[in-house]
Formats: sequence, C-alpha cells, structure tokens
Amino acid sequence: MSERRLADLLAMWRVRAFEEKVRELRLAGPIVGSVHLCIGQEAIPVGACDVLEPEDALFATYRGHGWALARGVPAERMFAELLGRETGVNGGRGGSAYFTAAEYGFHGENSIVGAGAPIACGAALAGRYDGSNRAAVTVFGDGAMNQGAVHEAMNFAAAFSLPVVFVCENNRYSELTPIADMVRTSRLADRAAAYGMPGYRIDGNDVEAVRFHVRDALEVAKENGGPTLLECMTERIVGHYIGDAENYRKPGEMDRIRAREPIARLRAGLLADGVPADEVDAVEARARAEMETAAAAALAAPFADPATAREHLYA
Amino acid sequence: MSERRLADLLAMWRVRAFEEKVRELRLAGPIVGSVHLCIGQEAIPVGACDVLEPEDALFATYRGHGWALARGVPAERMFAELLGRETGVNGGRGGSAYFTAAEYGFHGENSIVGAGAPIACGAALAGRYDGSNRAAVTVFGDGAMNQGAVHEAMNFAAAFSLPVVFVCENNRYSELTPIADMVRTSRLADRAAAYGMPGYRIDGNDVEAVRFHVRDALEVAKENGGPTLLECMTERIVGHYIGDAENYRKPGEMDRIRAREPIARLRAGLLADGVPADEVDAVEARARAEMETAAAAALAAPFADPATAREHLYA
Amino acid sequence: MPETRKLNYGEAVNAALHRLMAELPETLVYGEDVGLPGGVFGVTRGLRKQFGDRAFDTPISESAILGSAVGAAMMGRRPIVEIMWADFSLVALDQIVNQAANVRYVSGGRLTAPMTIRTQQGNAPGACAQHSQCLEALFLHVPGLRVCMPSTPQDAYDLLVTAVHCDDPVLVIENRTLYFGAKEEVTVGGPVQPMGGARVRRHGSDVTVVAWGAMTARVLDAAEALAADGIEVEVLETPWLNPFDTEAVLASAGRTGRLAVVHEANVTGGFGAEVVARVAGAGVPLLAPPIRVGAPDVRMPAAPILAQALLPDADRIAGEVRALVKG
Amino acid sequence: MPETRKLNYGEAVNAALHRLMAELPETLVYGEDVGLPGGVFGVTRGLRKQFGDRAFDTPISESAILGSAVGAAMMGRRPIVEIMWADFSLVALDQIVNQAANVRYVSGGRLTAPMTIRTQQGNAPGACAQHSQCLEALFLHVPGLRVCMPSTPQDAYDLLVTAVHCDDPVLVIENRTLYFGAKEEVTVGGPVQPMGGARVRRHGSDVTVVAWGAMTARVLDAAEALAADGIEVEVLETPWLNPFDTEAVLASAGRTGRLAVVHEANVTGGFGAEVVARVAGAGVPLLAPPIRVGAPDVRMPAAPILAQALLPDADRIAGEVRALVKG
Ligand SMILES: Cc1ncc(C[n+]2csc(CCOP(=O)(O)OP(=O)(O)O)c2C)c(N)n1
Ligand SMILES: Cc1ncc(C[n+]2csc(CCOP(=O)(O)OP(=O)(O)O)c2C)c(N)n1
Ligand SMILES: [Mg+2]
Ligand SMILES: [Mg+2]
Repeated sequence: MSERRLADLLAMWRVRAFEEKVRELRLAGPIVGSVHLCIGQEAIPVGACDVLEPEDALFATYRGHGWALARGVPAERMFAELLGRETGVNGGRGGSAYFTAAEYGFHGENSIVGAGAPIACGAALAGRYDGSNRAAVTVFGDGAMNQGAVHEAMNFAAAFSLPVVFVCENNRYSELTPIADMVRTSRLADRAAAYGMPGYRIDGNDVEAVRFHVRDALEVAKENGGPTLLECMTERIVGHYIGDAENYRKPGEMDRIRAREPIARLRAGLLADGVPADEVDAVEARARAEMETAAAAALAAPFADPATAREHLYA
Repeated sequence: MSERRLADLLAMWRVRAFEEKVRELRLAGPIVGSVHLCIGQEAIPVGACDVLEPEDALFATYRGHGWALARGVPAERMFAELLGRETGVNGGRGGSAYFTAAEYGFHGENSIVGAGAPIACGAALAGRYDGSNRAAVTVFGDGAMNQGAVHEAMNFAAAFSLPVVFVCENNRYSELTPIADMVRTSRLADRAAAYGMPGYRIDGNDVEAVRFHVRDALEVAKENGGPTLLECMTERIVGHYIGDAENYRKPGEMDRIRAREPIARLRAGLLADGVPADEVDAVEARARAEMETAAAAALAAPFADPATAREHLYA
Repeated sequence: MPETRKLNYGEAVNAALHRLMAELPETLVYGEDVGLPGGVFGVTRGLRKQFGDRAFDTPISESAILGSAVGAAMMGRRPIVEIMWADFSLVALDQIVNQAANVRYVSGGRLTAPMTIRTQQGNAPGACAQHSQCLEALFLHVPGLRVCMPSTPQDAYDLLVTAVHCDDPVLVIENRTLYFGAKEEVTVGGPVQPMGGARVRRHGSDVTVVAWGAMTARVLDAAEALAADGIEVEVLETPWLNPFDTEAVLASAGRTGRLAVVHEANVTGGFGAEVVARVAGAGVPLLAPPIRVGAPDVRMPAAPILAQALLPDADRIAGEVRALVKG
Repeated sequence: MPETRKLNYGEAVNAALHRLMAELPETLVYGEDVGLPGGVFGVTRGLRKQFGDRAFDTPISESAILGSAVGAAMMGRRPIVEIMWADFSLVALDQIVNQAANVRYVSGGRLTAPMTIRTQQGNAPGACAQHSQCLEALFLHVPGLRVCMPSTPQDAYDLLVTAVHCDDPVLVIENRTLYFGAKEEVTVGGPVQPMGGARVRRHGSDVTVVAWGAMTARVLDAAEALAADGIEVEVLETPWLNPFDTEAVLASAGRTGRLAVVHEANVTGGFGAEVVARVAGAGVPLLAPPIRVGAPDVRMPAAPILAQALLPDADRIAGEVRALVKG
C-alpha cells in the first residue's frame, strides 16, 4: 500500500517539478507566452491516468501539462515543445497550451474553453465502430461548465450512452473570477442529473479518491453504462497563468489551500504511517533531478526549423 | 368564469383560424417558403400572453404566429407580412419565420434554434437599469433544450437572478425526430435544477394551467426571485412545416393528439358546464370571420416596394 | 464499374453517400434528421435502412455534431456530418475553424481530421435572413479546410466522393434550390476524382465569367442571351474553391481580356474579391476593369419581391457583362 | 472640454470607457473578468469601482454575453461587451451575424442593436493557433456590422467613443501587443468623431501602402527603411474597415501608381483582396500589379521562431514593397 502511495507521490512530484521548472524557464526567458500551471491540482491527472488503458483517449485543456506527463508523454519532449524545439512533441507548433501527443494516448490540450468535450464524444463514438474498448476522458474547469459546447457534449454522450468520463477540475476560479459568483448553485456535479447521468463531487486533492472514481466511471462507460461527470474539488496554488497578480485571493486563502494541497497531504500521510522521512523526501529529489535532466536535454536541442513552418497543413 | 373561458376559446380560435388561413394561402400560392404552424399548441401563447404586461418582452421562434397574435399584433399586419406586403409588420422583410413587432410587445421570432434565449436575458438585464418592471419571456421547443445557447442563457439568468421565464413548448418532436430519442431523461423541466432555478412540467394544452404558471413565474421574476423554466407539454396536430409528410407518426398517434388538443378540450368543458353549443360555436365562427377579413385586407395591400430593399441596414 | 444513371442533384448526393458508405467502412453519416427521416430534403434517404447505426439522428447540437466529428475522425473514422443550413454553422464555428482546421498542422500530421461537412446555403423564395446567407468566403479564409460547391448532379456526386476520400476536413456546400432540379445523366461508381480543377461550361472569346454554386446556371442563361447580341462569354465554373484553380482563371481572362466574377454572396469580402485580386496581382492585361456581381451588402429580406431585387439573376448578370464588354 | 493626457493604447481604451460610462448612462460594460478584476489586460480597470454594477463579470458563456447584449441593446441599453480574444467569437458567431446584424434591417429600423463588441486579436509571441487569428475579414463580409481596428492610442480612444455612440453593432478589434506600448499624447474629452475615414501616416509618391492594425507600425518602419533607398512610401492606415474609405485609397493609388495592402491576416480571403479588387474595379491605372502582404495560408505555430517565419515584419514588407517599386 505504501508502495503505491510512494508511486503516486513520485508521479505528483514529477508534475510539480515539471511545472516549477517551466515557471523558472518562463520567468528567465527561454519559454515565452501564456503558461497555465497545474500546481496544486496534481492528484487529478495522476489518479486518473493511472487507471486509463492505452486505447483510451484523453483530451485536456491549456492547463494540461500534468495530464500529458501522467499519461506518459516524456518530460523532455514536453519541455522541448514549450521551448519551441524541433524535438518537441509537436516541434513547437502547439506550445504550452495546445500540444498533442496521440502516440502516448494524449489527444491534446485545447485552448478554447469547453471545446474538448464534444471532441471526446467523437473519440468515444468511434469506439462503437472500430472494435476497440475505448473510453474517452475529457478534462475541463469549473468555468467551462457554463460553456454551450460542454452542455451539448454532455447531452450527446448521455443520449447515446457514449463511454465518456467528464472530469471537471473545480479549482474555484475561472481565470480571475470565482465560479461561485457565476452560478446559482455551486455543486456542479448536480448538473449531471439534467442529462440523466451520474455526477459525483469528489475530493480532487485525494489521489486515491480520484483513482477510485475514475476507474468506476470507466468501468461503467465500458460496460455500456454511458457517461459520468466527476467534479474534482481542488485549488491552484499558483495564478491562472504565470504573471497573474492574484489580487482576487481572499485573506487566509492561500494558507488554507496550502494546508490541503495533494502533495503535502500525501507526504504527511506517508510519514504518519511510518514511512521514513528520507525515503519520502527522496521522491521529491528524484523527480526534481529527472526534470532538471529533461529540461537540460530539451534546452540543448535545436530550435524548430523555420523552413518547415508551412508544412503539414494538408495531406 | 365561463366568460374568461369563452375569451380563451376565442383567443385560441383566432390563432387556429389564422394558421389555417395561412396554410390555405401557402398551399394556394400567395405565401411562399417554409411555414411552421402552431396548430395544437394554441393554449400556451394564449395562456401566457394573457398575463404579460405591456412592459414585458417576448421572444418567440419561427413557430411564433400564435405568440404574436396572442400578444396583440393585428392579424392583418401579420398576414401582410407573410404575403410580402408593404403593410406587413416588417414590410415583408421578416416573413413567416422571423418577424418582429416591438410596438406590440412582440420582440420577434427567431429562426435559429435557441438563439432567442440569450437575447431575452439581455432584455431582462436592461430592466435592471432602466427602471422598468420588465420581465422577459423566451419561447423555444423541446429540441432547443440541447442547444448550447439555451444552456448559457439559463445559467446566465439564474446566476444573475434575471427576470426571465423560459417557456419550453415540448411538442415531443424536434422537426422530424422524437425528443425522447435525443435525451436520456425526458423530463426537460428537471434540467432547471442544474441552474438552481425552479422548473415545472405543466399541461400545455390547458390554458388555465399555462396562465397560472406563467403568472406565478412572472411574479417570482419581478420580485427578484430569478428565472423559471416551464416545460409545457403539447403536441402539433400538423407537420413541422407545411409540406411535412409526417412519416414519423406512430399508429394511433394523431387520434390521441386530437383527443386532447386544447381547443376541443376547452369546448367540451364549456359544453359540459352548460354553456349553450351555439354560443360556443359562435366563437369559432367569429374568429374565422375575423381572419377572413384580415387576410382579404392583407391580400388587397400593395406588395413591398423593391426600391426599398436596401434601406434600413444602418442608422 | 462505372455506370450511368438519370439522377437529379439531390439523388446524386444520395448515390454518392450510398457508394461511400459501401466502399469506406469507416464512414458515418449523421446530423439532425438525417437518419430515420432521411434528411429534411430527403438526401440521406435509405442510408439508415441499408447501413444501420452508421447513419443516425442527433440532437440539435451543432457543436456536438461537429466536435464529435473531429474526435471520431482523429480516431480513424471518416464522419460525414450535415449542418442543415450553412447559417447554422455559426453557432459552432469554433469546431470547424479552431478545431478541425488545426488538427493536422499542430500535430505535424500525426493526427488528422478526415471529416466531411455537408451543408447547403443560399436564398430560396420566402427564406428569411437567417436562412439565406452564402458563407463560403468565411470558410475560404481558413487555412486547413477544403471547400467545394457543386452545381450539377455529376459534380454533386463526384465532389462528395472526392471530399470523403480526402484526409482533411472538407466542406461540401450544396444548394437546396438545386436538389430537385432536372435529372441528368450521371456517371456513378467511377474512380475518385482528384481534388480541384475548374470547368469550362461554355467557350467564348469576349469575356471570362467565373462563377460557382447556384449562380452558374444563371450565368449560362445570361451567356445564352448575350450570344444573341454577339457577345461570346467564356463561362468558367470553379466548383472547387479550395484548392482554387487560379491558373485556369488567369489563362481564360488572359485570352478574353475581360473578367467578371459572379456569386450569390454579398459582394464586399466575398470570394470574388480574391479572384479579382489574384488576376490583378498576376498582372493579366485586361481591356476593362474587372467586375464583381453578387448580392449587394444588405441582409436578405424574406419577401420574394424584395429578395429578387437583390439577388443576381440572368438579366442582371447579362446587363452587367454587356456593359463590361461594350464599355 | 478636451484635454491632453499621456496614455498608452490600453490606457486610452480605459479612458474612453470611463468617459462613455460617464456621459452615456445607458452604457453597460461586461464580459469575462472585466468587472472586479478589471480585465485580463487591465483595460477595464476602475470601471466597477466607479460605476458599480454597470460593469460586471460574466460566466464563460460567449453566446450569453453577445446574445444578452443584443437583447439589452434592443431595449435601449448601450452594452459594451468584451470577447477576450477574437478567436473565441467563433463559439458564438451566431449572435453577431444572425442576430445583431439583422435587428435594424428586418424590423425596418423599429428595433436597433446599438452594442459595441470589444475584442483583440493577432499573434503575440508564444500564442497558439487558437489565440492568434486575425478574423476581421469574417466580420467585414457581414452587412449590418461596423468594424474598426485602431492602432494608435488616439484612435484607440476616438474609435471606441465613436463606436459606442453609433446606433448599430460595432466591432472594435484591438490588439494585445499594442496595449502596453509607448505613452503618447492623447486628446480626450473631445467631440465624438464621425465614423470612417483613413489616415495618411506618411506621405510619399512612389507607392501606396494600405494597412491596419498591428501592421501599421511595421509598415511605417518599412517605409523609413525604404526612404533610405530613395523609395517614398505613402502609408495609408484605414482604421475603419466598415465603413471603408475607398475614395482615399483610390486617390492615393492613383497618385503613386502602385499599391500594396498589408495585413496580419492570412492572405487568401483577407480584406486585402477586397481593397485590391476595388482598386482594380475602379480602373485606377497602376504601373505594376498590386501586391498583398499578409500571413501565408497556414495555421499559426506557437514557437516564436516558427511564427516569425510567417508573420509580416518590417523587413519582409520593405522587401516586397521594394520589389514592387523596382519591378
Ligand atoms: C471560449 C473561450 N472563452 C474564453 C476563453 C479565455 N479563458 C481561458 S481560460 C479561462 C478560464 C477557464 O476557467 P476554468 O474552466 O475554471 O478552468 P481553469 O483555468 O480554472 O483550469 C478563460 C475564460 C477561452 N480560452 N475560450
Ligand atoms: C441552430 C439551428 N439548428 C438547426 C435548425 C433547424 N431547425 C429548425 S426547427 C428545428 C427543430 C426544433 O425543434 P424544437 O426546438 O422542438 O421546436 P419545434 O419546431 O418542435 O417547435 C430545427 C432542427 C435551426 N433553425 N437552427
Ligand atoms: Mg477553474
Ligand atoms: Mg419540438
């Protein structure tokens, strides 16, 4: 048991160390443009991807680095992507907010709020005809629940009992605006009932809870039971994007967030269970070292070749 | 009491007689293009418009003739509109499916499924600032419930407690496709809970029930209680549009529909209550006569002047 | 084994769909009312019966229809989805422009979106401003999409077959006023035609008129009338708008020395501007400034008497082309 | 009482919004993050504080934002709504094209939609294909809308003031790479300027370059470089694209005998085609075929090194204009 929890911790630390390295590279210059980190939300991708099968399709958002990493996309190729290198998963075409790596079962980030949900329905639909046992997972934020495309996707999936898991990462903010101010009832999971599908609000900072619920939803989906909505409660420890002044935070908010963030929590649990502190902390060191190595390799790679910028528009 | 019911009957007969005359003119030639009749659904506009105040805004769909008539738009100007005459409410620019008559409190049909719902939110929002006591009513079909814009509008209205009444005319079909096949749970009123607003499924063929619920929803709205969704169960006695072969009808379906359609039902109720048959039937005759007169006047009006076709694009 | 059948435009689309469903098992056909009812224009009739749940009806959810097509195509299906009117694509344009058009480019070709969007557009008598627009110019400004607009039964068949075989997103824009036109001899079952290319619908030496969609027939009528006046019009139809056969236009305009472009869409910002700009940019010497004939920049009124005052018809086209030739 | 202030582009927008909220009680300002946070670019800062609930945040619901603006405008409000990126308008284009643009025309002027849509567009370093598009051509093909694209602080102020005073729907397309530019002297509080008109940003006799948006500054840089080579460029900025000052373009091109149009949008189907087509159609005699400079027809890659290879910069513009002049 503590082995799995250490593995979870490592996976979460990989995500966090990746994100922290990205932030460093963004602030130092080599990475440019808008970057959305998932620091504080690591338990969701780690718990979910652990139970995905290779045939499953995964659609994330601009806040998708953690999902890609947890799905197995090599960190070096992700750094390279953010750095605009030839070796990036998309050779720099996608960048931080819109890369894709289908060869690793990661069907892409998306920079349009809510747009991945209908696309995931299509991936699930395809499985009806291609003999695969595919389910599709689509990830989006609390704010995306108010976007028309997400509504259409939920009804479409429910009406046709498509194997889709709708993962809503409720980090309480849509950019700089509290979701609580933009809805009348704040339990977004309850919206599932509108479509006749199950919806659960779960602790998104508990990797075990995420794993349980995603596995359960995938099983239902693959047994032709149709879609599920999982509202995973979490919080960003960082801004919406790198550079966000976070003026919207309330007094004490950050302390509260830090007290229940998933990594600190799992670490505390492991220590309480008697796992030696050095063993636990070695995990962090290992993850950080991996990310340093990956980043260094990416930084050493050649830039994307401008002569190729017009390629691959059409078949 | 029977006086009000006779008035309801007259109002419903006016709608039906109008629609039947439109069908005649469409089949005979003078009206061209796609026409969507509301025969069978008359109780909804008649019950609802009876309790609307002059300051309220009303947004209907392409199936909006009944709503316009019940709101007080003169039949002659509506016939003229459908006939492309200069005297039409929009001088022929709107036609059967997209006319508007704000001067009568009818803020327009709309030929894009679901598009009127966000617009109605704006009309309601305006009332917050202009000192009026306006509520907005937006009408759409069962199929429109699956359109993204309607979802966004419901959340928008609920989040801001806007005085909007969402009237869903559930006639069990979206064009030629049963709504039951396009949703997982067929009680559309239950979707209101997703937004934290009340939702009621009501008998849309009972003019009294419609009046009660719309009045109640308007009162709540005007007391700052926010929006309500009313799912009004009804059925078309006619095709989706004039010319629809209605191949999708099941055996016995039309008989069942005719047995509970609102006019026959109210007529039977009046007779059962002892209102003399000739008094009841005089209502139909009066409505038909009015519509014949109105249509004749419209047919006698000059066609819209092609020289004006480019006017009124910009201020 | 190619064979010849007498089909009208709508039937030709239907024949192409039957062929495609039979020869490409990865095809799916779906959209509002396209399954059991066979489409509001009857164009998808028979598919549900013959191909079962590979043809189905959907909710009125254009974002879900288009988005799911993107996702299914990424996974190797070849969806053929219908947007009932081109006007309705505007509720979900994101899925075409921000999603479908990016798939191949951003992934460097590792993911693709081989999907076909069938739609139809234009004015028909009595149609309102929300059911009358010609929107091809919007799609033609979006790199990553292919766009065609057949006007004959043969092209309705051929272009759809080519579109569905294409490994990129293709918009096939049909026209409801053509569906129930005259039956013509249509060769079905032949080889998949290459994408692109123009059609010389009439040879002439005095002026080149480029047209597409429902305007093609009106231009041919106008050319007939002008021939009686001794004006010989070369009518070049470009049913493929992306890829567009610029060479054919340059060559014809170079030969005749005069150019008119006719489309039903509003003139300003219409694709006619692009055609004129290409000819001007290529420095083709012309005897007179090129003209564009289209709907004036106004919304479309429902009353036929008003709409007719705006839409190009054979008379107006002939008049403008005559003025171009006679100076 | 006009006064002069040192403002950058973003501050000029902010100043215009403050003025408009103060002078037109029927204005409302709303959109995603525009209220309490003051906008993701800080452009709406202070409005919430000063004008209370006339400035507010909304859900991420572009159809609701735009649709409610149409409805509020019909009822006499003058909403100023923000679509954070022009790319996002594609999830809700229906409300602009099928709804807002039709209100006045269909009702014969009895209903109107005096709403302003503020958005911003274009590439900024690192931005992905879904956050980089220049979409003005789509809106310019829609009769019933007004469209402008200010590039200077003064125009950012003036055009927005004019837009909000206009009784029709107006799109004001800003550019986020300009928001934090240099402060300039801006006259605020002056009379509402008329809609339309071009700006001669530089006089020259050898070639006319028409530009708008973020390209204007690059064209001016290119003109400076070309002047060193003895090529005198007339730089005509057309911040109003609808109405478009065709006369000014014809006159300038007629004077210089050469025409280039520069925009950041993809070339095919861009509004540059319309400008060229108007000049060609007017028969303005030119010494060389007109050229269009813009992004090639491809999606926008995120890596700056790739994007730079596609976007027109001063060097490329100068090179193409030089080739035009030198033949
Ligand atoms: C259609 C659309 N509208 C607006 C935006 C701008 N935007 C980017 S992220 C974001 C907030 C999303 O909030 P949420 O869904 O809660 O996700 P989070 O960022 O919190 O993970 C917004 C409004 C967008 N990208 N797409
Ligand atoms: C966005 C959009 N999609 C599709 C259509 C075509 N269409 C017109 S009416 C209709 C069916 C609407 O069904 P419902 O909402 O139940 O209303 P009803 O016609 O039954 O009154 C459809 C699909 C449209 N007008 N707009
Ligand atoms: Mg969030
Ligand atoms: Mg219905």
